Amino acid sequence: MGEPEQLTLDLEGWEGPLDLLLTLARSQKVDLRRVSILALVEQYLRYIRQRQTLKLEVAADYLVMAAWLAYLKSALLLPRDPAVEPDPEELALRLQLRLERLDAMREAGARLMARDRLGRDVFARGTPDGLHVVRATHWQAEIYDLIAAYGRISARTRPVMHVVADREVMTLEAALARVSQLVGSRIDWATLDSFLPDGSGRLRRSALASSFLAALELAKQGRVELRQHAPFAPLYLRALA
Amino acid sequence: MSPPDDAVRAVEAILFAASGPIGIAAIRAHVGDVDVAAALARLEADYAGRGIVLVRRGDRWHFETAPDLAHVLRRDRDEVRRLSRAGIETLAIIAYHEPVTRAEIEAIRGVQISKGTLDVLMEAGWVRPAGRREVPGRPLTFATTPGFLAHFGLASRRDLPGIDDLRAAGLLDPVDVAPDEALEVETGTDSD
Amino acid sequence: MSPPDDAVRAVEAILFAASGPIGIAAIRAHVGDVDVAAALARLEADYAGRGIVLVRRGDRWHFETAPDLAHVLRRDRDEVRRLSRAGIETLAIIAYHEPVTRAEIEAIRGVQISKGTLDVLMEAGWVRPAGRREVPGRPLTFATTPGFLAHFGLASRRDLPGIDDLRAAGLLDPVDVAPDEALEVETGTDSD
Repeated sequence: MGEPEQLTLDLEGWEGPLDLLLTLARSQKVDLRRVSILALVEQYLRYIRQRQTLKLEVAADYLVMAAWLAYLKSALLLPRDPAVEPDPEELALRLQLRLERLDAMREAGARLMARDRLGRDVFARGTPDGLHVVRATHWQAEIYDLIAAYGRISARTRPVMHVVADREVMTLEAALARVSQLVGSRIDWATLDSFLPDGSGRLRRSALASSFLAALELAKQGRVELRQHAPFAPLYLRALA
Repeated sequence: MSPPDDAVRAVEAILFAASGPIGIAAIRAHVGDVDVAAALARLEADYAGRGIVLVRRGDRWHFETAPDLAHVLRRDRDEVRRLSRAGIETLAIIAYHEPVTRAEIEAIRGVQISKGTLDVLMEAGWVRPAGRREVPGRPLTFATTPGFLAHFGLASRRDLPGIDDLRAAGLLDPVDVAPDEALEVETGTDSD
Repeated sequence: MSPPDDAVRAVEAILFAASGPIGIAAIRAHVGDVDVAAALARLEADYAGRGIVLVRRGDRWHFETAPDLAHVLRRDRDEVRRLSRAGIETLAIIAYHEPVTRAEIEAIRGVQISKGTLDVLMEAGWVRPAGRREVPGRPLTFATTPGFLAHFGLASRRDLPGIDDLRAAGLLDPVDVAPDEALEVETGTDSD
């Protein structure tokens, strides 16, 4: 380790400025509640001044604390200005409380560590057998589950026959023949509806669709002309001469 | 009973904390020059009739729980569990087709069955091995048990509803074939 | 000393066989409907002054060797891991202030907690996260575990050394972690 490093170690031994302050306070050899904050500030500032070479990142916190303590010292020495908040006496009291608090926890930690500790001073049983829980599983299923399962398997594996119900439809071919035949027998415009066969329901819907396509096809062939006044208005057909 | 002296207490603590039965020489290595044998005799007497006893195993000694208390150290806990879908289907196939081989069950289900499925059914006491079929490979067959009939409240297997009964009850309705079943068939093995 | 009855013997055997401190409810799960508290009181008395003692740690009980016999039992190979100074202080702060946030620990110590400090305490099984505090930022709080009580031989947190005096002196009052131009200045890191 080089020379400059060794100089910085002085501060690395402390766990921060509060730790250093606490150690200095204890060197006053009085109850922390009666520690002289002014004397403490003097000690701290002197300590920091003596350490000329500091590793910057380690020193920064100490220097900030030093600046604050220097401010506290001057505030404590000067006549009290009621306009200045917070009261320097109160700041000093808070610093003293912080030192007391850290000291108490440090002391508590030491007392904890000194207790009879399990595995170091007292021992649990070396080879506990452990307590055992024996689980007995009761399987549950109802008769309905059983037969429903079999039904499910049967339905799944049985050959499935698809039957399509017979439906009345008019094919495009039939519609073409019908429309072209009927349109020739009329002179004037006639609605598409008038070309549909009698009937209702599914057959009529099928006939309407097929007849519409037939009308389009005939128009394309130049055999009829189509007319519609507005969208969704009746569609008229007339044979072309 | 007089309170134990320090030698007895030390031997007691050593026996308790030891990681196994321990001999007199090993005890003495801890406690030094005391009459270990006398301490052991005293402890044996102190613990007679307690829940912990001092026992000798060969040349070594240790504490153990009194043998008559073994039953309190283990605790039984009942768990009720529902049979999985694979389990109930396999059970149904065995019930309807017994005696039936594993290959036949898989052919009927259209899905492989895992070993655990049959194990669970046998553990439940509902299915038993029912001899081998005298065909090449001599596969094991499975059948249901009297416990199966008792659990499901059946006097005999003939009480199981037939296919026609199932159809009449709507249990063969193809609507019942849920999409996950198709998935199950594709993956080729059940989820047990 | 009259011989212990069956309930006492059963509780004794359970405590002896258990692999860690065990609570009354867990004991009752094994022994059934007996007066476990009475049995524990009886055992506590029976073992007083012996090499093994029955101790309470939080809501649980276990047998351990008597503390004054540490010298015959202490094992070098089982050296308890040494905690750093930061670790010890952090553990003490958590134990005396719990539940406590990281910011509060840092406010008391005047330095930031390095990453490893809480990890080590949690790994040792002495500290656990104890929910979030419902203040802006919802900081996580930390508290000690039953394992902490068992390791440090504490029947409860009330047995923490000096806790009553510290509380009376106001040294365990909630810590002010609000920005404070004066005391907020330390931003060092502990040396873990």
